[in-house]
Amino acid sequence: MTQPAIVKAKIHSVRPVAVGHFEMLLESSQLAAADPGQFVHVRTPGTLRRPISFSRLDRVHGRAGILWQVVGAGTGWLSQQPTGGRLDVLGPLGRGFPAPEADRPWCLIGGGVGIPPLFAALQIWGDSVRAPITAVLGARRGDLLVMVDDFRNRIGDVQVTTDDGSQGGQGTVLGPLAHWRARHPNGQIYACGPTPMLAEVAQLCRGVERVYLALEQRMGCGVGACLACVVLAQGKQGPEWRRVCHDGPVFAAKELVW
Amino acid sequence: MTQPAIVKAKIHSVRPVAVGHFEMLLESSQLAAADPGQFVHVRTPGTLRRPISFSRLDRVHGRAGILWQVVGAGTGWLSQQPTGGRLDVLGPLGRGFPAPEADRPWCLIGGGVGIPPLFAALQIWGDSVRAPITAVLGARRGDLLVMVDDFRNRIGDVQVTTDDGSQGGQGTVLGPLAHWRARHPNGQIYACGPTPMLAEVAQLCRGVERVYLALEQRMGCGVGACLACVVLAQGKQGPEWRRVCHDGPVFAAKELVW
Amino acid sequence: MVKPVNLEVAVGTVRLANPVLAASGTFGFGPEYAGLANLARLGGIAAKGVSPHPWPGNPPPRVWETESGLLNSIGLQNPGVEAFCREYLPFLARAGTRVVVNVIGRTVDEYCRVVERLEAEAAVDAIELNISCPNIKEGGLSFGQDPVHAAEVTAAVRAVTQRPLWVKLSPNVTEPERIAEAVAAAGADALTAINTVLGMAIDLKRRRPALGGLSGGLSGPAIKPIALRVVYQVAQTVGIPVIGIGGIRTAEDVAEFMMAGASAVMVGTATFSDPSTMERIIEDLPGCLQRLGAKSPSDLIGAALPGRP
Amino acid sequence: MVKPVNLEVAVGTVRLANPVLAASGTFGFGPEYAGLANLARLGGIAAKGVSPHPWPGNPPPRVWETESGLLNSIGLQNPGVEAFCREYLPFLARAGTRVVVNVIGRTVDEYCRVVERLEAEAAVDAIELNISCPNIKEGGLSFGQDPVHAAEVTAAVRAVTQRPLWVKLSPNVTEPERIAEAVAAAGADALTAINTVLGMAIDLKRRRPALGGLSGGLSGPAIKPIALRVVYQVAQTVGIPVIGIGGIRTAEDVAEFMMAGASAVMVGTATFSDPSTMERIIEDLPGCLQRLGAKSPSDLIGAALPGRP
Ligand SMILES: Cc1cc2nc3c(=O)[nH]c(=O)nc-3n(C[C@H](O)[C@H](O)[C@H](O)COP(=O)(O)OP(=O)(O)OC[C@H]3O[C@@H](n4cnc5c(N)ncnc54)[C@H](O)[C@@H]3O)c2cc1C
Ligand SMILES: Cc1cc2nc3c(=O)[nH]c(=O)nc-3n(C[C@H](O)[C@H](O)[C@H](O)COP(=O)(O)OP(=O)(O)OC[C@H]3O[C@@H](n4cnc5c(N)ncnc54)[C@H](O)[C@@H]3O)c2cc1C
Ligand SMILES: Cc1cc2nc3c(=O)[nH]c(=O)nc-3n(C[C@H](O)[C@H](O)[C@H](O)COP(=O)(O)O)c2cc1C
Ligand SMILES: Cc1cc2nc3c(=O)[nH]c(=O)nc-3n(C[C@H](O)[C@H](O)[C@H](O)COP(=O)(O)O)c2cc1C
Ligand code: FES
Ligand code: FES
Repeated sequence: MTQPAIVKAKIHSVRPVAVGHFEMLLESSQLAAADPGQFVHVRTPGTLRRPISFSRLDRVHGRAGILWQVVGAGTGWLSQQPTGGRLDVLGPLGRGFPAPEADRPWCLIGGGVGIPPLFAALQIWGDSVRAPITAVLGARRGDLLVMVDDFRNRIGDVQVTTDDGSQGGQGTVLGPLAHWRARHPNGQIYACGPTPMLAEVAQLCRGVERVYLALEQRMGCGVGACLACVVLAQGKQGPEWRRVCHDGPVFAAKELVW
Repeated sequence: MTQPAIVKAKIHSVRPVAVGHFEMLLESSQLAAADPGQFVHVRTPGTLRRPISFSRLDRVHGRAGILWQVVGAGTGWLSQQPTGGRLDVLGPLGRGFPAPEADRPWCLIGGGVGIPPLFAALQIWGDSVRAPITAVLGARRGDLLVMVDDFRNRIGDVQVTTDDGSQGGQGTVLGPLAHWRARHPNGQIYACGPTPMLAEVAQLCRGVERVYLALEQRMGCGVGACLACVVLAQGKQGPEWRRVCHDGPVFAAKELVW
Repeated sequence: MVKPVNLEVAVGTVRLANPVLAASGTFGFGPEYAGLANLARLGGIAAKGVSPHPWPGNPPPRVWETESGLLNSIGLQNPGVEAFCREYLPFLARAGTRVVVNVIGRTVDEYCRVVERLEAEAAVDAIELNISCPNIKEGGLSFGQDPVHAAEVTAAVRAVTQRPLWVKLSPNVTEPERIAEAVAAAGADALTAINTVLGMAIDLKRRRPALGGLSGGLSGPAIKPIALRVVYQVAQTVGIPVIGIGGIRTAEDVAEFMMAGASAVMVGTATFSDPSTMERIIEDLPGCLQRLGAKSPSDLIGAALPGRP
Repeated sequence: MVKPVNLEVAVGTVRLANPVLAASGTFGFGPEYAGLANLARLGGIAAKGVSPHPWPGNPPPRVWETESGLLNSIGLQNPGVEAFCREYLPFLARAGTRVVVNVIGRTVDEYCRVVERLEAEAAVDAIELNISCPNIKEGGLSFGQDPVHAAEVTAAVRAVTQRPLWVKLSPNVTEPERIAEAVAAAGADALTAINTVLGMAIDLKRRRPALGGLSGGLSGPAIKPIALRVVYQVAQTVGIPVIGIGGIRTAEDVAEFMMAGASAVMVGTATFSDPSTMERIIEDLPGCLQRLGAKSPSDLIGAALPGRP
């Protein structure tokens, strides 16, 4: 695991990838060595940094991607940073996804800006998995979907859902997931997306051994010091708080208490 | 007098004019119609606007200049505004200099960034004064002097002083002023500069009928509403506060209480 | 498409065209901003504090910028109630908006004298008691920092006027709820929360407190969280309306204050940077309400208080 | 050219290599930032508050950004003094800097139990009593909001330890000077001022207070003027040293606090945005002192207080 550091990374490129979504490539072999599911804490003008997951990890060229939706001042500022400039990021942070088991069918479930870390996982581990790989990617509308082509370039089974049916099947990722789960009782599931979606994934996949969820929580420090970013998990003596920034953001579904 | 308004003025040009000093031309006939000694309240990113006097008033082309020294965040931001962009200014504000009397010798005393409003006065009224005109321009060092050439292009008698003698005579503007005063007991004096300098000018010129000083004070609103920017003046019933933004920034020296 | 929305709200018996008023001390006595803002569009104007006689205020500097905030130590300079009624009130009366007169005094008697003088003036829609100025008699603490004195001055003023009586709370107390309860029981019709937060800046060059008055009152976005907390606290404690104030700059800020329990709001420091702030907020409110699924401003009042659906 | 400067300062008997300490609750228990900051460079580290037994803290969200500020409602989650001594203190003992242990409790007895447990630990350079947590017995007000209770807990702890005892003041009171006097008389060796300012944010989408704990503590540059005011007030009132805290981000900020009367400072929220803030400040201090015409940090202490030349 790469030690986290303050990296003043050069911005290789920034480009719009969907309505209100941008992807940036940072030049840094340190960041590119991160685990999928880890994140960077990006310095923006406000009081706090902003956590963003890696969307891709190009270890050969030493480039790491981050992909975000503009939702407020921090992400807005980020989308205005010029190519060639430097971005102050703290990372790589947290505990990412574990490597998938090679012989288990693998399902990647991504909602909205939860899709990018799953692509990083596919990029790093896709070739090592010999069982079938499925991606189910959802968004509210088709014009908010990201990275679908990236997935399609790597695997054949990429299913898309949108709430309004404007692209792929109408509905949420849960429909295709239920289907997949029925066909692959032994499969492994990696999911990232809005918390309510993850709660439903956990519920639907109860009993499945390998279900990993990448969570979000409001953060202060990003390094485990302030105890801001907690989620409830099963401890030895009953429920206890775990830190999304340090113990996560990826948790086994069975660890968590909803 | 032009009514003050919020003007989103186009930036015609910004250029460095001395170490840490910049001058900007704004396209606005409304602003160009201001009186010398009036100022604009410039919107910067902080909580308050920043007051800056007009450095020149080009009524023909409808352009008004402002010239500032970078001393903090507001003036720093200002010096980074791009040509062609727009600046949000509130103005013209305050009461400027009265028109000089045509037949009285006229002395313009400027210290540091107090020089610009005097140039605006010279620009507007220089041709109407038939008596001799003298400018005494001072700064701490020669590389901090502004607008000397602008003055020289208009009048012959431009005297320069610097604290360290690096340009013109060594010393302050008070030396040449004392001299001028002795030779022109009937003269009129317009001064702008740091408050201690203005206090000395007032002291030195006590008894002279027409002495006008353009003052600085920390401002809130800039339009007379908040009572932040007060200086002590002679009222009917003893000393009273006057507002630099509204009753000034130009005051007759004899109005003021030091 | 934003539908036209009726923005009217009521603060007790005072009906306002919209919930956005100019805060006392930041909008002068009316004429100062008249060329820059359309006064008739505002929900109301709270005039700068007036005392029975002219007050000189503090030596300059009287303002100092801080991060997202402003320190001021104007020291309540004002020409006195007589000059106010003569020189400014006629203008305010014609401004086409609600007129709130902010009242200050050093003793209970001084407050009463100002309010009694205002009884003669039909143009006054509400009295706002500013109980955050130092109470000389009681050793430098202001009336607003002690429930007993706050109640005393409120009751005394209540006895001399039937006009809507708003009391403006200081945040510089251990328990604002206690002051709120006390003044509500003493007859206040509404509360304004908050006045400025006590603060200070140091002028490094002079090695001295930056303000002529040494310490000053902090305002602006920096104090918005403090103001929201006080509004939320007092709105739960008293039955009378609360007017929210502190760091408001946008329609969303207004919505936050209303959800925390405010029936209307006041805008102060933001006007300095942008004199059209209040008009912009009023323009943005319908769209903001629509995004929040509210039909009218009143829908939001207290929505975030405990026990609301 | 900036000359090398001895940055040492003393807080009573505690000598610090420089006046910049990490604030409690924002620097964890030491190891969390160890890879990102050189702990041995710091004047000291105040560990996160510890109670006699583990505390769970509040439900999330526990932080919310505000303009130039941060609201937090961590709720003093901590593993208890026993786990602290076992799992973290050995690391802090080796960190090469002063170790301050922040102590919390719900009753006087709980405070004493934590401090008694710490008596066994040689690594503890000072105790910091955090008297801003709610005192359950006294109806929800914290010890820090009442001079009598503040003195009581200070005296009780004083009786069980000879260690340097610092008491951390709450700004959420009418008169911080009264609390300061009371705890100084009860045996405090120094004061830390200030803890966070009570605040709140509203989550417009959920129509609810944004924080899981409803209200929270405001920190960051927004509160710097409030902190400076409290430091200036208490430094004039008591004879013991004051440690300044609240919104510090630069060497100039440190100089402001020291002129207002602080002997040292703590840096909290700024570390989140830039973990090297404290080291940068320490690096910048010599140049800052030189620009201010001071030979050492101690030259600045109290320079802006009344009666100084
Ligand atoms: C581990 C982790 C990984 C993330 N990865 C991504 C990603 O790859 N792409 C992406 O678009 N977004 C991601 N997010 C969400 C992203 O951090 C927020 O959208 C962003 O912080 C919003 O900042 P803002 O200033 O634009 O919005 P504002 O709403 O103005 O932010 C205000 C404050 O709230 C915090 N905040 C707002 N939304 C969130 C959120 N959903 N989660 C945590 N904090 C939030 C901000 O950090 C900031 O402190 C991730 C969040 C976490 C915790
Ligand atoms: C009527 C008037 C006309 C002025 N004309 C000019 C001019 O033509 N050229 C020029 O360079 N400067 C002029 N000044 C001074 C100028 O306003 C300040 O230098 C500027 O506001 C500094 O802002 P800052 O953010 O860069 O500095 P900071 O020091 O960071 O400002 C902090 C705060 O202090 C205020 N402030 C700082 N210095 C002054 C000052 N000298 N006077 C008033 N407020 C101050 C700022 O406005 C701001 O609110 C004038 C001031 C006044 C009152
Ligand atoms: C320069 C200035 C003068 C003020 N004068 C008064 C006053 O006379 N009476 C009063 O009740 N409040 C006064 N206030 C407080 C404001 O009305 C308001 O309560 C405070 O500024 C918080 O709101 P804001 O953050 O929107 O400015 C003044 C505030 C400022 C900044
Ligand atoms: C996330 C967080 C947790 C905190 N926890 C504690 C604590 O456990 N004990 C304590 O005395 N102060 C605690 N504080 C208060 C800080 O120590 C400090 O007093 C306050 O944040 C002001 O300083 P700042 O503006 O530099 O952050 C905490 C502050 C924050 C932001
Ligand atoms: S953000 Fe500070 S512990 Fe996770
Ligand atoms: S700055 Fe407000 S009255 Fe002059």
